[in-house]
Amino acid sequence: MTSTTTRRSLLKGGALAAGALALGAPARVHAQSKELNVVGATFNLRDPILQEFTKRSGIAVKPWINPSAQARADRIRVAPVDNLESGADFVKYAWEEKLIQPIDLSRLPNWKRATRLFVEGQATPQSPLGFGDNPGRLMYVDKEKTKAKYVPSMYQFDSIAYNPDRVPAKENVLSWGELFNPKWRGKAALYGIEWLGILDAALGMHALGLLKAQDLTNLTEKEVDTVILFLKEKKKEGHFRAFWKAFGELVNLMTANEVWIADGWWPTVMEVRQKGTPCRYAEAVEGYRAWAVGSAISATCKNVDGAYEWINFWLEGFAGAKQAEIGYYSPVDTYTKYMTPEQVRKSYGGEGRDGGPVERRNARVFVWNTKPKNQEYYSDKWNEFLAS
Amino acid sequence: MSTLRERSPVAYALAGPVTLWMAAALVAPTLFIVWVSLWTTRTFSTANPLGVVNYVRFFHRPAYVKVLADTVEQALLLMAITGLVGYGIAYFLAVKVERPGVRLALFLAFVIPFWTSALIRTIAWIPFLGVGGVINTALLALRVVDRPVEAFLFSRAGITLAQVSFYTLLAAGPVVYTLRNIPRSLREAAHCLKASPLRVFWRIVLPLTLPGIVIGQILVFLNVMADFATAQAIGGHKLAYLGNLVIMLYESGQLPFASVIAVLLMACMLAGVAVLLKVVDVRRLGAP
Amino acid sequence: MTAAAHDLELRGVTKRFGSFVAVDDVSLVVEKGQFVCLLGPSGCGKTTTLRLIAGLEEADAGEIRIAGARVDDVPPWRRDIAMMFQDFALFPHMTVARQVGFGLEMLRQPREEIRRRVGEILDTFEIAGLGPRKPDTLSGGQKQRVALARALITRPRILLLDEPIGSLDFSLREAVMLELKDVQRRAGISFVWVTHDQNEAFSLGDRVVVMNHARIEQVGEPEEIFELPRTRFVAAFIQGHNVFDGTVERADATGVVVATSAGRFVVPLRDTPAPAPGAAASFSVRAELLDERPGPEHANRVLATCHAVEYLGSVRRWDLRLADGRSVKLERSGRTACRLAEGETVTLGWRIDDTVLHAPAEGVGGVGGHIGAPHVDQ
Amino acid sequence: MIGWRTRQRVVKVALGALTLGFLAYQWMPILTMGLLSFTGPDGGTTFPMRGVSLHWYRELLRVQSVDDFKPPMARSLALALACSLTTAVFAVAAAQAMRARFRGSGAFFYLVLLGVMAPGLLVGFGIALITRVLGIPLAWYSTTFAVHLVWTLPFGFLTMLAVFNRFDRRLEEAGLTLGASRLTTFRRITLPLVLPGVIGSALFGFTLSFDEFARSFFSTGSEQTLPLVIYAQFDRQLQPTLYALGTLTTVVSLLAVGSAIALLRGSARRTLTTRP
Repeated sequence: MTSTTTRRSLLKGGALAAGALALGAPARVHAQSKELNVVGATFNLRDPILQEFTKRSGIAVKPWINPSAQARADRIRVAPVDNLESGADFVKYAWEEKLIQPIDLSRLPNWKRATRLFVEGQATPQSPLGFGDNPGRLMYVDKEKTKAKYVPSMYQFDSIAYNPDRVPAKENVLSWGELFNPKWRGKAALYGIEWLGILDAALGMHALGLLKAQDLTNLTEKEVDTVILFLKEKKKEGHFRAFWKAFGELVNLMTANEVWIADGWWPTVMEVRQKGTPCRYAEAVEGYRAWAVGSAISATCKNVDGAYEWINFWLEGFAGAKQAEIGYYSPVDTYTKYMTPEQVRKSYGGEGRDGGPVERRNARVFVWNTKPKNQEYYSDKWNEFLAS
Repeated sequence: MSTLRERSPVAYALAGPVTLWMAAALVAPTLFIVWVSLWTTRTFSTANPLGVVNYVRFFHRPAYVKVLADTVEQALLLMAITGLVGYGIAYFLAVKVERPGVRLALFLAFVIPFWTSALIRTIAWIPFLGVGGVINTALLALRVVDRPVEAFLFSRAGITLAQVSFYTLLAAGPVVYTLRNIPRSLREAAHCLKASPLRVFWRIVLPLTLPGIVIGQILVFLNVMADFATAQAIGGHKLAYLGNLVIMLYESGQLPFASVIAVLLMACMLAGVAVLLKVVDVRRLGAP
Repeated sequence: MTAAAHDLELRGVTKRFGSFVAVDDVSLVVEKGQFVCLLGPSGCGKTTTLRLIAGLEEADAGEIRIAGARVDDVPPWRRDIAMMFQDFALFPHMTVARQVGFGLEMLRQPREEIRRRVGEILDTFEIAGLGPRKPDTLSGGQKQRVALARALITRPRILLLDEPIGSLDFSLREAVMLELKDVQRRAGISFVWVTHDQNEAFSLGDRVVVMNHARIEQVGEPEEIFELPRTRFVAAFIQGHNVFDGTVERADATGVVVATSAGRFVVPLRDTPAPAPGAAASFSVRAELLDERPGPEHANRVLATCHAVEYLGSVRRWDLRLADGRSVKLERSGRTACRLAEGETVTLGWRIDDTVLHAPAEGVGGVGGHIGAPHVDQ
Repeated sequence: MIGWRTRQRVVKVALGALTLGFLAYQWMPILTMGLLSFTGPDGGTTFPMRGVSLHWYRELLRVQSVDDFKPPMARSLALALACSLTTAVFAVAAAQAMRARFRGSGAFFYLVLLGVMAPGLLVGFGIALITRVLGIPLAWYSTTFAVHLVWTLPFGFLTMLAVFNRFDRRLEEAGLTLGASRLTTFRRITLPLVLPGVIGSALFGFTLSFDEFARSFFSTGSEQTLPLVIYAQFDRQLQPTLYALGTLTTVVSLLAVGSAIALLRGSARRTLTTRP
């Protein structure tokens, strides 16, 4: 399915008036334009990375930054976009909506060095299957894995973040069930996005043996009912101090001692500690909830070569090193070129960093952030929880 | 007869540009929203078959109807609070303050906080209302409470506290204008007709400021119904009003259903304004 | 509270707005059923006095008594008064019937009683048909009657009127004045009427109080004010008086000789004490009492050149210039035979008895007036 | 029974207390923000405060490309001023038209109010799609301005309705009878009298546009307005630079108002003290 056909199908199905867009669509071959429209968030379109890319490629990046993943994907419908930085769940959405085009992996030399987690979907044959929108399995278009919907450039593991002064944890190991321990009533916080909040609850109930589900990331309607019932009871007890939907909100909650335990990831823990409130990142007994953000090429991309150059730049190592500084991992090991051995030990080696080395984490990914198939039912029931 | 003859063509020239601007920048997208709300599939396509399946989904779920009721309830609560507090402030500014310099200074003192970005101010509410926040620290210091009060923040109370601070001015503003249009001789004439200050207020001042009150209430009603930022930031995503539902459903890729919520929200607002206009039809200007 | 007590009494009432003295040590008495007019230029304190009586302003010093009882601490709605405002102050949101009955409603009268008395009073003022109308649909005259009905229905002891017919057109004013005089006599209510128009004051008032710079210049019946202006201000303020300023040469039982820049004149000494020689003095003589062909009885004479002639229908008035350039008015009835042409010089004479000596400026207690009123709320 | 004058004074004191109390309540978050803007380099946007420094003011002024607040602030200010003026002009025009009760003025009233009723996010999305189809590029000074005015105009319009509501038409009639044309009467009599309302509408236009972000979500190009940049900050650290920016905006507003008062000392006093 060549890229032109994708664009034509988008015209037929996607755009409002096919005629107008056809007018707007550029000729197949055009000069290397000196501009690249990239849609992303503040945690990946960071200053040093953009400046380095422009220095090397001579292409000026025109970033469009928005915290809402849906808004980032929909940006392609309303404005010229070349690269879309997105998580696997919203890449799946963008692909179904024909907003992005397949990426020819042969044009990305460094992708060959990707860790097994992103090639097979499992770090090792024995590690858990990693339910949900597993990039390792979801990103490839063809069986031969030569075409991809998106190329992950940074990934992370969510686990239980807690205030060690308030919440004891032997050898920094906690179960997802701890989030619902009545002892932390009024001091717990969950993810505020409905399908991820329900996933957190499912992980907790699974750990507490209250939920038998085949795939925690795609619950059946009955399973969703049991989770929501459980959440409503907890809410009535006043268990949740608040929910959070963004990095800054979670950091504020924990720094201000409003919340002692929440699902969080290493960069938030680093930030809370830096603000002076004790905070640790526990190793989850049942395994981590992982998510990978990468770059997709928009179906209406006007600078395809520039788009590939942008992805190659992210895999080349400089960006990997920069993101490692704030606690994110790179799927390819090219970061070593830009980091001292000591820096590598501190981030990838797990020295002085809760949760151990990256290999151990890769092998303990229990679920991936996932947008469930029966999204409507999730939203209906989550609203029931909010309205209770 | 005023600077504009009744039904004069000039009126159309004056109303023209506004109508065009609204038609282009508002009516078109609103019609788009209504159209999208009738799409029957989740995928974004212009050739979507139309139907009311999404509306059925809304009314089929009692929780959604409860959110609608909560939203209207919150709007009415705010209208009451800001109406009373706003009127008191307006009366003090318009009638009790004699020196115009003081009146101007107070008016500006009220307005200036609004020139700081509302988002930053909303963020600033958390260290203000939070467990370790200013109010709790003060209450603890004064031994009023022994444990910090959690209800201030991430609760309906917290949202109401913040919304009162944001919207009371909307209720007070129009009342100040109508109060200042009441000649002092009216109040004095009533005094000389055996009416005590309280009765003068009930029978003369209040009825004459009714248009100002109604306009203020319309402003507050529309704002609270449309407000999602305050509920989100200070409600801690624990409760939702219609505005939040629109965002929540949009962010989970359900644009058609989000549009249904939007259409119902608009319908509530239209109905609310129509009811308020029954009290005093502020469109008929000059008429008491 | 004896029946003989005055309806209204002011004793030494003073009112200041910041540094400006609006009413300065005013004392006044209004007998039962009397029609008193407060006359004076704008800013003389007459309206402030009215508002003090109504209780809309609080006096800084002095006493106000209604029917013998002190009312300084009694609020307007508990004083036995009613007030008509210059702009009528009709309640825009009430129908005529409703607002005329407003006073009775405030007195908690039974509804039936209110409806009856409203019907009655609307009939007496011939505005029965206006009951359901709103004020902004009424004419000036109708508004005036509604305001009056609204005030009188409460049967107050005293009715205070602040230039009530100022905003009416000229033809309507005469009729309304007569009507009001008639209503006052029939109702037996005492009126206190504020105006700057001397015709209103003289035609309506049983007694006229002339005020200037916050103080009372003179109180008396209209003729007394017109015939014998007590101070220079009153003479200057009332139309038709020629005022002369000079110094006293000598004064004895027969009269006072005053030397002015236009010559020396003799002025009879009435009840005021004889002024010392050399003191400043002023006197006035009415324009229609001057004679261009003076006979033996016209002892006071002066040379004057005719400057201009005005014909005002019932009156013909000449403006003449004396030797020192001072302007003097001569008036005759419209059909007079007297014909003075412009530029013609003639000797004007008048009887000593027609001349009125003014009391010295500071004769009436307290220091002279205040100039440059920054904030006047009249 | 306590004297009626004391009761009047009690009412005045009570209302005064309410007004000043509410004013304090209004300024508390601003003062909290001001306090926290001086927190140390490790400080966050909440208590406890860690150290005292001007670090975040220096951070705010230091030029950074993506997190820099200054260009978006400039854009938002320009947009707010344009909205302020247009709102004032359109509000007066619309209210004046309403006074003539032209056919369809009832519907016109609801049309203007629709601007507040339609939820911002979807209006922005709708506008973005429509301009995409029409090939109009999205930019903060064109599409965003159009959408902002749709949100601010109803507030100005309602303010002007309040001011015109008990407006004394006889004053205008007096002007007309003195030989002034309708336009001069409007300019010399009506406008000065309703000036407080016009200023109110302009203030609404400025404030609401400066804070608007739901509608701007989609209608801006890649150059974003201040609220969008702040909203994006939620995704990374919420730095006290926000509070530094907020405090600076408040201080600048105070200075602007102070100098405006000094300049307009004469006319401002006259406008506000004219008793109708």
